[in-house]
Amino acid sequence: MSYFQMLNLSIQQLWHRPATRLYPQEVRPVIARSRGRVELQPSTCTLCLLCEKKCPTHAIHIDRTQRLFTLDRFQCILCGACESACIAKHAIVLSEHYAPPQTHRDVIIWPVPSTPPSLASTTKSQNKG
Amino acid sequence: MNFLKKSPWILHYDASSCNGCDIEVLACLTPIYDVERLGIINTGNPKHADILLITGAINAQNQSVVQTLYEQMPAPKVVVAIGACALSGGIFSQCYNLHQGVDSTIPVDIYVPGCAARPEAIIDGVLQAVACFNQKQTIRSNQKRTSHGIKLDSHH
Amino acid sequence: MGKQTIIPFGPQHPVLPEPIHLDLVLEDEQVLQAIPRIGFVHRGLEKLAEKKDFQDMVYVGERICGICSFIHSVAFCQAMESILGIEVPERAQSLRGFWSELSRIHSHWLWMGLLADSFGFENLFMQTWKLRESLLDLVEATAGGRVIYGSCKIGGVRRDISLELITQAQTTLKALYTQHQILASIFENDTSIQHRTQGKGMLSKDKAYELGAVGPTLRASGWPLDARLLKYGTYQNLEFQPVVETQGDCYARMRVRIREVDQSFDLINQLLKKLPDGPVETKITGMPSGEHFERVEQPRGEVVHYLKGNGSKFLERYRVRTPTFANLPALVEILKGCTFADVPIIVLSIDPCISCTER
Amino acid sequence: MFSEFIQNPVHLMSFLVLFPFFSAMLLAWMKGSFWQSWIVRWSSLLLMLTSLLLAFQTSWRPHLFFILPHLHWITTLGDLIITLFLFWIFLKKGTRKELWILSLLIFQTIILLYTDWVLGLKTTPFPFYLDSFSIIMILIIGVIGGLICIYAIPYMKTYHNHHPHLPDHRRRFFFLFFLFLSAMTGIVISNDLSWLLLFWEITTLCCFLLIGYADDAEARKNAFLALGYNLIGSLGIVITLWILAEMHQKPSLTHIISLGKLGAILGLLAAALLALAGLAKSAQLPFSSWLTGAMVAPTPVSALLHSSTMVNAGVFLILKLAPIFHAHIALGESLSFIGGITFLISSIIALNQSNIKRMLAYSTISNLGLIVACAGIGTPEAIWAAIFLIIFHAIAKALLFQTVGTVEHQIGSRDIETMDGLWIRHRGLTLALILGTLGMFLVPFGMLISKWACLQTFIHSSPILALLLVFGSAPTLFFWSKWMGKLISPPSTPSEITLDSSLVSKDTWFSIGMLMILTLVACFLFPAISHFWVDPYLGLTMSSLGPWTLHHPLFLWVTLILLLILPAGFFFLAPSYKTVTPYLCGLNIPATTSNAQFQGSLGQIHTVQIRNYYLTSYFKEKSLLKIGQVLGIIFLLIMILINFHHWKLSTPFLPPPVWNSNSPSWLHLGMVALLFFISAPILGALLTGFDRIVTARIQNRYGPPLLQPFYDILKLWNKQTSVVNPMQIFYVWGFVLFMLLTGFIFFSGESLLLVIFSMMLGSLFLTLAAFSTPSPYSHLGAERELIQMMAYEPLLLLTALGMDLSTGSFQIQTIATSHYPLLYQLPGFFLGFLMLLTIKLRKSPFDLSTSHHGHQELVKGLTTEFSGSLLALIEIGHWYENIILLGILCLFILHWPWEILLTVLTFLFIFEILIDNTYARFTWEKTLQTAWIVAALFGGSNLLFLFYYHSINVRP
Repeated sequence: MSYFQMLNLSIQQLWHRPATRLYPQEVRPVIARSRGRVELQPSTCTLCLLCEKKCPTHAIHIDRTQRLFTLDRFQCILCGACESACIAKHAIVLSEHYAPPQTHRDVIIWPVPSTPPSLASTTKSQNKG
Repeated sequence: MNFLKKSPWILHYDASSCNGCDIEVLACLTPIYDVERLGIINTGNPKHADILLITGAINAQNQSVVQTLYEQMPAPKVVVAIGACALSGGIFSQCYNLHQGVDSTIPVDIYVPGCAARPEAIIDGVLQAVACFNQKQTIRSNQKRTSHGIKLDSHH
Repeated sequence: MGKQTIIPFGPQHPVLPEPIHLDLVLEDEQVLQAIPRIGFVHRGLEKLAEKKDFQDMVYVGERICGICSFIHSVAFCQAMESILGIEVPERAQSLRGFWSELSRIHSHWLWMGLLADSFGFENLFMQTWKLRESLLDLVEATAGGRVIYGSCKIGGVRRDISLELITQAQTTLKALYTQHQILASIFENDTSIQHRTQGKGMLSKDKAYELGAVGPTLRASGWPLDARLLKYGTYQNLEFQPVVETQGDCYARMRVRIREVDQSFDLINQLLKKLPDGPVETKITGMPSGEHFERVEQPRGEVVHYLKGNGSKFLERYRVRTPTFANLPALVEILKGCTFADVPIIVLSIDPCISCTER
Repeated sequence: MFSEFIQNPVHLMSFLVLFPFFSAMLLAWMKGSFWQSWIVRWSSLLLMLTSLLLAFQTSWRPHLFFILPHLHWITTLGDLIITLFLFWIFLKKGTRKELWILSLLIFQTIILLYTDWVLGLKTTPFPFYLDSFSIIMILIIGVIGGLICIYAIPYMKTYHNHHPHLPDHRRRFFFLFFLFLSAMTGIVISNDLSWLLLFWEITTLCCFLLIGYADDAEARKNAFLALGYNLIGSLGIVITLWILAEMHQKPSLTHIISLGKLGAILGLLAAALLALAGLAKSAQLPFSSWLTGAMVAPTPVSALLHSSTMVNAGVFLILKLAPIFHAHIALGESLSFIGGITFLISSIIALNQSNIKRMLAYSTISNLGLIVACAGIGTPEAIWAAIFLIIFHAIAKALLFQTVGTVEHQIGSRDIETMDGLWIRHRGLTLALILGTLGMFLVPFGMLISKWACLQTFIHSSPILALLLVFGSAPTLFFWSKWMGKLISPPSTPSEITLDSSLVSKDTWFSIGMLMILTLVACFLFPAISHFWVDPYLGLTMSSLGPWTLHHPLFLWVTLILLLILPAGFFFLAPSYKTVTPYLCGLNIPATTSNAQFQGSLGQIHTVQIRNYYLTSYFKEKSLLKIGQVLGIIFLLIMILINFHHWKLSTPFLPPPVWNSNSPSWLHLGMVALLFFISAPILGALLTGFDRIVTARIQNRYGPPLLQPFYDILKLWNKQTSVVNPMQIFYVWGFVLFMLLTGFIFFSGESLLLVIFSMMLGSLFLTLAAFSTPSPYSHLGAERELIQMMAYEPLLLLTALGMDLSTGSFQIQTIATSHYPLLYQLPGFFLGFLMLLTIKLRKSPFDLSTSHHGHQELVKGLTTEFSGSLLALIEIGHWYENIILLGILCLFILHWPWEILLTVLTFLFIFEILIDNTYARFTWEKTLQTAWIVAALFGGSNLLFLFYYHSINVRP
């Protein structure tokens, strides 16, 4: 009956377990390849400037002299252009985790090690030695 | 005890968002996220609200609207800007009609990045915003104590 | 002394998630006149085409609106591809169709929920949006984003989906389809919903055509017009008939959308069954020169993307005519004489997307 | 000599008839406005004092008869003079359309002359009499009529300033006024029908001339209409005279009553014909249109017609004949139906009126309908109620008309919509208007006390009348409240912010002020009035008088005192608040004036202007009036023709009123109050928490913790309170306080009707709070809330009636100790009450005005403009309200063991929540329709069943 269809559904749900994901207590596993936030792996970055050029919102700023990779999360629209533009192997990745809220406006600065990425491991071992 | 923590009521305003963040704000109310668990109610009325959620950047038309809504909210109040547009203008920051992020018009307490911000991020943002209340409430009660007995008839 | 009250309806109004303003002239609860005011979400993004690389404009295009985002980007890309003379691989076309229909389902579910909310049926709103949430998971798994898909690019799509994902999608969709049937039956048969929607906001067949309505608004008044009949992209391989209702009231518009969801499920099934193999993108060569006028069917109706290139990497002119914009004259017309309580329902019945309209 | 004069009621009474007549003559002769006002002022004062003196002289005394020398020629001569005068007027001003009136006049004169000269009337030994009912009427005529005369002095001066084109006929005006008063006094003391007819015709003539005062086409048309209808009425008296002469009976009222009581056809027919005269004079359906047409006259005339004279003459005559109607049910019932239908239809029509005088006119007609209905029932209780209705109505209506007239001269319009913000523009007058309005429909004021008595009477004599009353009083609530809302809302037009109060003259203030005092005094002193004047009359005319008085007026007084103290408390203990602009969807323009403005479409700046609802699309005046007239004519014919049938005399079923005489102890009351005040909000909050959890579960989610409502309230309490208009705080406190009082009354076992009225008062405060803001959404919410109240009020009252029928008492204490669960006898009422609960708990299909969850077009409707502690208070008030409602629900099933009772209650509560979650919100039309249909169908059928079931069981 047209009056009771919803009643039926409502009563059914009264006995069912809620569909809620109890978010702050239980964090559900991320979905693979979801675009969460931009992350840089400084060790592989070559500071090639391609990502800065490709970024439609100018969220990425690269200072080659100081060797700083600067990302403004407030500008980033998670389009993934930087990721696909990156010629180094996965220097920029789109992590599945989203960026947390902030109380102040700031940018994320990744210092990029000065050694060429191919030599990175050797430099490290030399330092150790 | 500050009960603002336990019942933050929100007001959502779409400044000039693309709807992406708006529907994510609405999605928080649905059974999947069910923010009412945390005492959150979407009031739709500035006079009842504690937290102003703004999505989208400020433009020439809605600037006064945002200001009015902010003024009409009773103290203590917190503003949460959601999404890249609300934070900085995002991809539209070069548009001729925009005044950039929300903080160009009213003070923003919490920034939730993302395009579109995910419901979880929005919930995080609201929960962080609640923490701001303690501070604001203390300031308010101090003010109250100094102006006790006088009607707070402050016209703007 | 008249008995007329002028009520500001919007821009901030809980019934409308988006800012639009209507001056409602009321007598008792009778709406004598509804005068719209738009521009609260105007960003001027068409002008942005003069500053942004045409390849970056896809991101702008899909952010015209967060609800119909994917189809906007499809329209933009198809227009661009025509100018550039690029042939899009078949698999990419099919994937575009897949996401388009997913986004149509999501948009219609979203709309159904909002409609339920507008007539005070909170529970139904919750149920519809719960369902929509499962669909968004599927979207996220395939496209990587929940509302902004970000997977369409000029020359194809940004990402491919694996066979495993396709099977997963098929099972999910099957489950969602059965659940949709339950909700659809409630929407269509519930007496209280019929009380609120039937006979409200009547748009006659002639009026609908005269005022240039598009999409479900037009189809609910008896016109079998659907831009997908142009057989663009993957639609040339699919079989479907546009959903048409004849009453032209809010109930008819609701039924059109509900049955379009069924149709979209069917289209996705057809499409996934004969998903061709192959690459998903081609290389872009050259700079856009010339103009193109692309018509694509959005959840809200036909959208037109007009592009004009001048041989540089910046477009000379970018113009979008969105379905809601086309439906606004019809909205103003059908609001006259309704009662105040019906305003939200009637406004929602054209499925307004203000963000599209004002860009 | 002087002291002897004032001690003799006969002298005083003759003075009261002759003195106004003398003043009238003096006024007709005198020229010059100074002397005119001087005479009017002092004559009125003298009139008032004399009537008061007479009242005190005769309190406690049985009635008196007067012997007069045979002066029969005076009446004949008088009638002839009037007839000739009317002929002359017709020749001068009459048109072809009014020919029917002329023929009526000729017809009437022929019968009269035939009766007088051919048949010859028998003489009445006592042509005049004086009993305590007449005294009450004399008091009303003298005091209120006198005040209206004083009021008329400045009014007419201003009137002529406003209408310079009108010739100044003030001499004639005041002459007619005093003649009117004299004739009215004559009517209420006449025993001889030919005297009665003379005075009757004089009032008709005065009324005719006063309505036609402006002498333009419209005034003339309406004056003739009034004349025509009244002539139809007096035809009733003339025919009675003729029949009596034919049958060689004395043409005296007492004789007719004694004949009628015995069931003689002659007496019954005479009663019916006289009732016809009364109906025409008191503007009952189908004759009602003359009174609404009479609105073209200057306001003092309306005040006079509506409160102290004219219409009162009609109901007075009908009430006099009540013993006959009481004895002869069929006759009485058909009369009652005319009254009941008039009450229902004219109060619905009043909803449509934006012209304040027309609204007041329809309200008069409806109240007179109630009086007629009471007279038709004719039990002592009914007569008691009717007399008090006359008293309170006269005071309140005189007050309202006078103030409205003054306001009209100040703002230049009589449209309700121009009166917004009157509270800010003119405090004093608004206070008078509000007091008058309160007097018309709210507990603890007079009219409501009488209505209450009516309800109690009707339920035991005629359930259908009770239904008519229940449905008729719902619209009353709506139109009065929305008018009050208009008065207290902020002004929309900045140019008229303040009015010059010096323009209101001292005479006006004196008159209005006296009436305001009278309104309050009458509320405090009604037991005394009952004791000294009404009860003796009932004892005299009715063979037996039951132990009838209203129960303990204690709570009424408490309510009244609370109402008086509340404003004082508010002004002394004003809390801190912040003033903000109203909610206009964010489009506010920073205020430069006190008006709210917003930027609308097409760049236009609108000032917020809010208009009331008139429901014209739903209730249509013309068609309703037509229905009413047809019904009126049908019942009129039945009333007259029914007498030719022989009916067995019977007395209506009347169970002895059960009063609980032992008043509860103060300690007990205190405990109850304390327990309720503390536990109700806790229980209410828990219920709300439970509600929210169950709702969430139904929606397949977890929902907030059980204690969430407490958190919300505590949070709101700590937040800043911002208001648009500081008066909001006052009204919200009013709401909460009266909810507290209601609960207190309920749990101390007092009358259920009092609980309902008190709850209505509380709810009204809430709507007023919303009305007092310049916010369109708040206003729409308030209007919808009123519609909602209009929808559920019949259900609520019917519940009380059902319980009374079942247990024989309205006392909650008695109801609660009944020997069986009431549900068995009252299933229909129970279902109706569940429907009411859905509306009251603001559950989904009916959450029109404000909604706890789920968005709606009104934003937050009623509560849009409240924040912080005020919002918390409203919520707490609702909790109290919910507990009281659940308490009433418990009354239905109180006899079951507590565990079953609790289970059933929980089940019902969950059922309500399920309903909430399974329907779309209805429109207000549908809500009203559904609620009324449920009330009529379930409540009505159960009521009828119960009534006949009981009458079968009780009668041997």
